[in-house]
Amino acid sequence: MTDFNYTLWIFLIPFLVFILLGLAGHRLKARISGLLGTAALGVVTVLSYITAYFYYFRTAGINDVFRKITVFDSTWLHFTDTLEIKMGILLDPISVMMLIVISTVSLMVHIYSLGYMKGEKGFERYYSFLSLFAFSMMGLVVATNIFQMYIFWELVGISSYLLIGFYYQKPEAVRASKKAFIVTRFADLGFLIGILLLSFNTRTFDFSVLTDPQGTAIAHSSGISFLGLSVTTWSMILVYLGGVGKSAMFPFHIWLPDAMEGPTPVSALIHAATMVVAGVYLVARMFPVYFFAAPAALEIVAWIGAFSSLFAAIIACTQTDIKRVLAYSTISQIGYMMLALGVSGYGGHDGLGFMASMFHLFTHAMFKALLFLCAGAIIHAVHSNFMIDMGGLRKYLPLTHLTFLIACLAISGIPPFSGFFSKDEILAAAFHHNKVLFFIEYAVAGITAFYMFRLYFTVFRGEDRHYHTVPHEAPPTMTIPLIILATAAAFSGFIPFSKLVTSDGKAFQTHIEWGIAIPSVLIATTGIGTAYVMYVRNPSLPGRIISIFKHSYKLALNKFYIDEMYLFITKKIIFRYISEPVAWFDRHIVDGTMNALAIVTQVVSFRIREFQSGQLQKYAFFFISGTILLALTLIYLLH
Amino acid sequence: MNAGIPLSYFLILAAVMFFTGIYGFLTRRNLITILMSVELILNSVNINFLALNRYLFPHKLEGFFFSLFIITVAAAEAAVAIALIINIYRRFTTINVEDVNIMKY
Amino acid sequence: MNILSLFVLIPLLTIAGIVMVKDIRHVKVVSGIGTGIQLIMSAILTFLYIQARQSGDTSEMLFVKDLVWFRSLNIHFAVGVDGVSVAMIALTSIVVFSGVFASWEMDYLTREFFISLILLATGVFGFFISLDLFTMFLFYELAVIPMYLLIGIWGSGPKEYSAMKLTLMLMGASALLLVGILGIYFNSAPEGGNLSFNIIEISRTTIPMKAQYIFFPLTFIGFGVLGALFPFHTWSPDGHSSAPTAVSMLHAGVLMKLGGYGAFRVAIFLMPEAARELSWIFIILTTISVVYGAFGAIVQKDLKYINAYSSVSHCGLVLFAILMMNHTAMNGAVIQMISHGLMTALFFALIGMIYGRTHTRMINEMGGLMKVIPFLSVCYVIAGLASLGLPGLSGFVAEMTIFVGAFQHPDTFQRVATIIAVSSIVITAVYILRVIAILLLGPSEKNSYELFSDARWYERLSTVTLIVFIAFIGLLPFLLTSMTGASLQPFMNKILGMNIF
Amino acid sequence: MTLNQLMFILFASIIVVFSILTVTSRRILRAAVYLLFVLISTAGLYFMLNYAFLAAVQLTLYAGGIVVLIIFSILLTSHISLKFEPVEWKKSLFSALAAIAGALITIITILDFTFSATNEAAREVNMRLVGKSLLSVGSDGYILPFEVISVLLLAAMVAAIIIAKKGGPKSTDTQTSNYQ
Repeated sequence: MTDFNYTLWIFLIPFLVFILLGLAGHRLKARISGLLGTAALGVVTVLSYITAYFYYFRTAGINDVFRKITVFDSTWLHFTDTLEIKMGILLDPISVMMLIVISTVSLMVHIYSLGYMKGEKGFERYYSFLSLFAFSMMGLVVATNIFQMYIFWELVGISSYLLIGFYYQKPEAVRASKKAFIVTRFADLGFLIGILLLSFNTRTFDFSVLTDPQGTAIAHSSGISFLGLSVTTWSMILVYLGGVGKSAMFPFHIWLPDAMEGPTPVSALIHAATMVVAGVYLVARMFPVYFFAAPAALEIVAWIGAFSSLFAAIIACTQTDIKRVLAYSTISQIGYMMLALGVSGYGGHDGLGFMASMFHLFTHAMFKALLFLCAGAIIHAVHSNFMIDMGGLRKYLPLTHLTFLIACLAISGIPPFSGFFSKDEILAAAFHHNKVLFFIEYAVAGITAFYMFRLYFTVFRGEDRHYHTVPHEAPPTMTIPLIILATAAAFSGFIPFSKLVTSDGKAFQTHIEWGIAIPSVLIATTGIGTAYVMYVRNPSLPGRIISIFKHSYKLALNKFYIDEMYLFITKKIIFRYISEPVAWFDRHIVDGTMNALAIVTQVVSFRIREFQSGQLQKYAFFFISGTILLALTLIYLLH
Repeated sequence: MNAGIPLSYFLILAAVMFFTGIYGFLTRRNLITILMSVELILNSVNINFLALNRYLFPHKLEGFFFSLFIITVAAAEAAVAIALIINIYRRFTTINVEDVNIMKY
Repeated sequence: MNILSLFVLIPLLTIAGIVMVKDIRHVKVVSGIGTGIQLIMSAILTFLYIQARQSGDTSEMLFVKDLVWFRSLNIHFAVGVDGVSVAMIALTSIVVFSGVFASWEMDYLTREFFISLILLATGVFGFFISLDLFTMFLFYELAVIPMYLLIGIWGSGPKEYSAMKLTLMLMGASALLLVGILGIYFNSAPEGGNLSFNIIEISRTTIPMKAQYIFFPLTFIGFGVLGALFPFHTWSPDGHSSAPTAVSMLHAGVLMKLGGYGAFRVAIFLMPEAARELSWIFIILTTISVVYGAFGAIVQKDLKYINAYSSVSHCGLVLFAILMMNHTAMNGAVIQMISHGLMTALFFALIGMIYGRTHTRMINEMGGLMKVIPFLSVCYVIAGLASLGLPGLSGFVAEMTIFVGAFQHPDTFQRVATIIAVSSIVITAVYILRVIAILLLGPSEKNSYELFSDARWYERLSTVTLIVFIAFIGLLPFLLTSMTGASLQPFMNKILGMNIF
Repeated sequence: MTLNQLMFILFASIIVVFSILTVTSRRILRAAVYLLFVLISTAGLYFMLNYAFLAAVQLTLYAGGIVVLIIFSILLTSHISLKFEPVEWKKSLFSALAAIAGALITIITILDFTFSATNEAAREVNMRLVGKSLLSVGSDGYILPFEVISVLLLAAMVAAIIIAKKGGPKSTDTQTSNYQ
């Protein structure tokens, strides 16, 4: 089992299931296609765990260094002698970790969906899209070269598009899916140009060459500069742009809240746990290039991460749609991960930020998926997305309540839940790098705790709302994943990440820096306390606070009008001021020129036609004058 | 009988006659007068033929016969032309050449 | 019998068959069989070609046949293929086959319609197999003329106007082309000797620089008009929107590729020095084409107009890549021609089928078709995704090859142009998704939609044929690129051997 | 000044003056009569050139035949007292310019050119010779043109009759519609 050839099946199985369900799904019974998809994913999960076991504990750790293992790498598309797209599987600590994350959350979502999506029209379509997503995401993380990553990057984009637009008859869902795809596509443009620039400079797509700290790619990178930054820096910034889009960082975050129009399990899988962290994964994958060749780009990564985390956290405090709160919280948490990468060093303990980022990615996947699945269970129970329709659900949904609470504690960073550990490492890394970033993250930790418990208190405490039917706990297909994920969210903090997933593959020691951890826990507790005061003890307080900070509240509620700005750019600028003039120009100027040519020809020919007047003497006149002129020419001009 | 008269006199006379005919052809509107202009033109050509024959190649008869045939052809042409004119007159009730213009465009 | 001559002969026999068949209903069957044979033939040709190459045949052209048919001007009927032409022939037979089934419901002057259609195909096949410039031009004309009848008689909307416009513009182009070809001919033997129309022979000599400067632009624009080069693309929206389904398919799918193929086989291959010197002008034009076509497509309301503008954008990319004059980009151009041919044919086929049901092509008059005609809608989505360059479908392979290839160009100018061209992928996504969202998704309000039947067997056959090939190229591109890539080597040798460096 | 020259000047001035009158006269019958004078003077020139036979032909055919034919047709188609509208000045000007330019070019060319005559003895043209030549083959034989011209005359005769004849399928239609 150590040659890892079986890893091929990790992404072949979902692909085959996608093809099967896509082509023949409508002939199968809905339940069977669901079970088929789930079973296939179960196999994939088992394979992923086997891979992880053998990778971490059997094969790779020679001299305590995790090697990069290229299981398989074959040419898919040949460009030039040095540039070609290969399809392959690269196993290294981060990709194996991602396999675990994806397969676990995926499996949970598959199982959960059996209950949640029961009776939906297009059940088989749903599972086929989920398989497509699993396939693409697996392909993305095990990519051996940047172009393979781009290919699967696009594929996860399309699966996200298809799944957001699953309820294709709902105009909001259609709009949201379109928006998600186009925004990320725009960011991917940057990614693609970045790849082109990078490959032009380094003559390779291959990660193993690109990210080798002693390799030629990094060594040759400080070439020509443009606007004060080296071309490599520019290309890495552009590549990061792709990550910004996919990970919904500011300013490309606008698609993620809207993406909540998709089915809730999809939000849990794609828009919380896996796809949106692809940007983080991308930076982590290219980390040596960033660190050695483009430190300025890494700085940008850090600042965009920090800003997004603060920005999204503030918005999250004002949202009333339960899923949107979670969406903004996702943005905020991914901002944390980006920040951690941005402040990280390379190798050993210097790579603390890198390790913390991956650690947080892992724990976040667990607790955020859990939060979304819980939200799904709540929505399932009360048939509404809005917090105003919820309250006092603690007694109706005890199990959901418990798991939700665990997730809230985890995300708020309360020990001993997982979020505490990963967040602490991030804060420690930020502290050693830049104090401003560090304090921003402290603030965000507090705000996070506040808005999560605002959510928790409004939904589970407080008074009962008027429910059409008495809310009841979800079926076991839905609760079992909740329990499993809750366990993971609670205890995954104890995984010794610094031994397993590090920037250079070498293990190092970490310890909790209590000087940073205790204040952070205190801040989180303050946040929780504030939420308790505002939403349980004194429910009229929020209204009063809002009326004091009317304008800022309105600003945050409307997400700082970023959406409107985008709408302005697309509707006004692109449609009104570019496309319509182009269309007009084409119809009237370009085509008009062609038509004008035709008209001129016609007019001239009508004129010429008039010579044929039927007037015999005119003909004669022209004939004779012509003869005379000809005679003149022949006699006088040519002699 | 032509002693003392240079050849060019005949030729110039013919040229004047020819272009007078041309002028007539271009300005006259009545088809019959146009026909008369054509006769002038033909005659001027005849004079040329004969003068050149007499002065330059007196031992040959080409010019003579050419003129003879031209006269014959002119006769035939006049006959046909007048038939045409009469027919045109019948159809259009005019022999004004400017009104006979349906053959256009 | 040379296998290539069969490609001209079989369509002619099919036409004869159509003429002789008594029952008008059998006309379609005969056409279907004829084009089916053609499809099988092209599969055989591809197979034979690969086999010959693998057995070590390294001559530039295979299956060469040369017959003199006008000795005093040294005009030959010379045929031969390399990997590029084989690929184009395969594309043509796929599209023609699919086009016949897409026009299964044609009931006005059926016999004449299919005759014209197959005559058009004859011209295209002849063009791709020709090695002789004059014969090539002859077949080109043969392909253009039936187009006039097909649009003018069986079209819709302002069909006479469109047919006239299209034909006049293409005729104007072929006038330029004829001058270009004759120019090449009269300069084909700069050191004395016999003048020649044969491409291979001409490619061994170097046409004098002075002549190249004159005749390269003429030839390139001549072919460029057919390839929808800005600003000579305006026949495309009108022509496509008026043409009947199969004609749009053939026209956008195959005929526009004649432009790219010709520009590459004649203009660049025979006059690489001038191409290198003058390419900047055309790179600007094609870059404009790419972006401009995409922007133009965003606000259109007629499905066919959207597709026509999208074709301008995609075909612009073909010419753009050819002008980069390096192996990868040219290879990308070939793949893009095939990929665009397949997907645009699919688009037009689907538009025709949707139009046959809703009797409108205005997207804002339709909506929610996904629910009523799921099969066609899914096909439309697949075509759209191929068009916006989704990995796993042919568009991605083509575009990426072009972009990577173009970006390897040593000059900054070309790379900046590439970046501008790359940005079109976003705009493409915008207009494709806009159409999908308005046309297919959303609630279906109209009750009359309930009566629609989903695709019939011939429609399924037509679309599935195309989709299979789109996915085939998208999933296993190395099979195609290795075939076309190797055939580009002579081009590269000639270009690299230029004394300009 | 010899008598010859005097004669020539007489004939030439008659020809020039009456030619111009022919093409400018506004009364058609007068124009025809002026034409007659021109034709007769031309016959005189033929006499001077010693082509008596041709002069005779000219007198009989032209002056006797064609002019009479023309006068007949004038009488058939127009009123005897018909007076033409004056010619449009533009038309007249341009035509005159063309004619004068042509005449000038021709005359200048003629004056520039030196004609060289042969020294061979002149040949008398008499009726016998003409008759023989017309009906013989060989270097001085004109049998072919003669035959052709006879066919032409026949054709002209037939054509004149056919054309001038009333009727014919097409013209009947027109005429009936005209008469209705």
